[in-house]
Amino acid sequence: MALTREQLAQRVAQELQDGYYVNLGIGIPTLVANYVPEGIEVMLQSENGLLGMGQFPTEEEIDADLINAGKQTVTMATGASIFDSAESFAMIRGGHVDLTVLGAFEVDVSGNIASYMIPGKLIKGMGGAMDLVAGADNIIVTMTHASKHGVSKLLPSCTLPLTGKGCIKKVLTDLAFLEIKDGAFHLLERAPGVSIDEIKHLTAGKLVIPDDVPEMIF
Amino acid sequence: MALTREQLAQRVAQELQDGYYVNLGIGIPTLVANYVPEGIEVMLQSENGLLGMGQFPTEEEIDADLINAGKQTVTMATGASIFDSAESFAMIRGGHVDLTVLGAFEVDVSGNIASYMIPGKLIKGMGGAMDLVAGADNIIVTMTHASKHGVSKLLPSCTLPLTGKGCIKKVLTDLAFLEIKDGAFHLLERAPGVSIDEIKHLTAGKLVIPDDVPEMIF
Amino acid sequence: MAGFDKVVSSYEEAMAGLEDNMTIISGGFGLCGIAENLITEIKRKGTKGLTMVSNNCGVDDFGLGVLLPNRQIKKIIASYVGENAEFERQMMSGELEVELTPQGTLAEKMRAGGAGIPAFFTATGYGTPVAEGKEEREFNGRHYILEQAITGDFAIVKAWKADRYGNLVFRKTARNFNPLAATAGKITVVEVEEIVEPGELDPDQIHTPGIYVNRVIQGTFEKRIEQRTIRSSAK
Amino acid sequence: MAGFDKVVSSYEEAMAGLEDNMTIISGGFGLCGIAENLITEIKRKGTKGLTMVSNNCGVDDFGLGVLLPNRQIKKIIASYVGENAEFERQMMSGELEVELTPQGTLAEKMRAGGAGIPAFFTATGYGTPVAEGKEEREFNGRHYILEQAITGDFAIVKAWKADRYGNLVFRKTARNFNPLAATAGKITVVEVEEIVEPGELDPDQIHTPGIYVNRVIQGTFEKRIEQRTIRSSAK
Repeated sequence: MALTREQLAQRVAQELQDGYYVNLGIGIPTLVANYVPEGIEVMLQSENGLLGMGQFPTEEEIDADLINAGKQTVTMATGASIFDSAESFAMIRGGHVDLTVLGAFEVDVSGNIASYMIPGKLIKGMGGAMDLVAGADNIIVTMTHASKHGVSKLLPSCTLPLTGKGCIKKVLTDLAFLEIKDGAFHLLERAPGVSIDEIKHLTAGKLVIPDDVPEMIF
Repeated sequence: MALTREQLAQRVAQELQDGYYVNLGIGIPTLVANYVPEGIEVMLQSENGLLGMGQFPTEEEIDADLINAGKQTVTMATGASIFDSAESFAMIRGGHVDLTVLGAFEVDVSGNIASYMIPGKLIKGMGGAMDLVAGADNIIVTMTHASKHGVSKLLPSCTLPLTGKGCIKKVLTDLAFLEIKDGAFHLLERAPGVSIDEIKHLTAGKLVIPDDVPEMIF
Repeated sequence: MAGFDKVVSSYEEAMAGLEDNMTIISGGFGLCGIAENLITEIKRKGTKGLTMVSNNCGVDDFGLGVLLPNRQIKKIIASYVGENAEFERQMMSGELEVELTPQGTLAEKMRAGGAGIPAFFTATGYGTPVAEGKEEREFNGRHYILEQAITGDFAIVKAWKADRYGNLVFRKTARNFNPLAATAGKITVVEVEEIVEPGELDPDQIHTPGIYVNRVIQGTFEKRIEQRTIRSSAK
Repeated sequence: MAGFDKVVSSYEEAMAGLEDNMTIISGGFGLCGIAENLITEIKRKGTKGLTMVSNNCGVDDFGLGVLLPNRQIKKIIASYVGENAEFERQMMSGELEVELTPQGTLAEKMRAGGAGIPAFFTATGYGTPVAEGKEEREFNGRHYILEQAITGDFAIVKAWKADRYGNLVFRKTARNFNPLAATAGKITVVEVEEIVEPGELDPDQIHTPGIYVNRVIQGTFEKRIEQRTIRSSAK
């Protein structure tokens, strides 16, 4: 069975380590915050200028001056700090964030990522995504493995304008967890109940399948 | 008579305008703060990270954490602000300081300035001087016109390593106030009682002398 | 006004000197920390042909979006332009020129503009459409592109408090691009919630020193919220 | 120590991992805002061949100057190196390599190092010995040179207060290079006058966010004054 949005977030959360500073992109990545494992502390960076993002506010706590990068009202966690946008991206570009999680339209075997634009259809802009993928060493891309019509999003070469070149090493889809290296997707884990054949069928880029591909554990 | 240090400071102070942000270098420039004309407010920038430098502290006010760029203990004026060194030089390099006053060993007809190093003799470093001369549009160099031995410091071309190239337009010496333009020193004013011949004699670089060269008024 | 007193009393005075075809740098992220009333004044003035430098362009009826119906904006340099139907229409029809710029690069371009840094290298955008026409160079085996600074004829900034000398303090994430915009305007105009006397702000806690600020005006703000997300009180 | 608690209890622990021939970025301006006890620990350890990046090199018996007698410093990158006889002797004799760097360029190099900007253009130093071997380029008719970022294996920083998460607040002009140094060290060690619990510092007033800080230690400080200038009480 393909992973749900919640399961994607849960699986990403397993990659968190104690003391990690983490930037979570809009959408599925945001849900990761709900699944931080017991005994582990992480601090969330929001690129509009907040380190130590807390949960959503109560009705009484709402403050128009306190939002996250998705423009949602939020709160601050204990030990939070506020800074301007240049400082925020100094952190990101300078490699100080330990883990970045973001979505994508396409990734390819060279570690390229396309996530911000579909020519002629969608031009909302890259926001902070180009800075995030260029600045981080440790990135997990979360996405669906293929379109609703069964068209693979894990490609030999991205077809859409790139957000970043050669910067993605790990991809978590609704079907599998994969590593990108040496010009191929290496299958690390598969979603519970998903067959290797199914993954193979929906992966357009070169896929390396080791002898043992464990199922994800939740 | 050649100007005293105090008179040099006084003459520079006449160039101050209300609302000016001013950076005063170590030595004679520092004295300018004592002669701010009545009815004019200026704010002093100290490049170690203080805008709104006040007078020296009393014995009771002394604070090791509050010094100026000359490493002297100071106080803060009303409305002062503190910032880090990158911000301080952002101000300077970005041209936000209205007037910079600093000393020099030599200046020349091309607006070059040498002030930080005498090879084989003195290597203390440029501190913030290179940033100050590169960042400011409005600079007054204060210096003695010639050495004790009568060797001119206003040259056709600087002989010492440069602090800045083509950046000086105004020079106040103990003998004269001069403008540098079109490859020459243009005599604007002379010190009270100093003859044009004396200035001519002690200026090695090309000197342009207008018909009327008023004496400075104090 | 004598000395360092930068307080002005009308929005007309605040935006005096703004002319057609000028460049304006604007603070704000989404609708958070935007100079609401300065934008309204630009709309009232009807200034045209503007180049706006701003992370976003507001929504249809709020923020910089209000300058779209009368086509006051010729070009916008921004990182994210969603949430705005009229914007999308003008962009698609070619009436509005859009220069998409990565958010961190945009922030750094403003800072560089204010700091006298004409250009800097960044890895952001390497190998993407953003790199087109820009110099590429390797440092220590990584690829970078050269990005140039941005300055504006005006900067419009929203702060929380200012003293009369223009020293500014921002509040929470309404800070965002505002301190950077403040450094990059030839004329920097700041709209605040409260004006205090010089000396009332702690010098150690001033976010933007007054040297960057030309005019200060006190306003009242709607502070519209774009995404009202809440949890129930009983957590 | 779990999570984000960065407090260490000994100077040995604070400087653990420092090895010969490493690069250390140091905060401080003159003797103001220097990590006095971290410097003492480096002296005690006897680490050699160090490259120090610091605006100044202390005086003969205080600040970084204490590392000179045992020749622990191989090279220093600084803007101003006066006030130090042993320093001058080692420099003149060629025992100590000195790379004079303009103060603003030095600050910006540290910031760039921390911010992932490998190089930037500046007008500072154009046409001077500082420009030797560096690329020159014109932007809008002005001349600039290309300067590269600096990073260090360690950064030693002095702050006023820290919380356990490493969020820092500086005091008056003891701030100077410290926030920049803090961003540019692979391991950033901060010595403070007071450690407080997370949540005690106002998030809007933190000068250096904890993400840049690896270790925090509480110290006691001499805070020597270089130029004791006073006016009489009755002004």
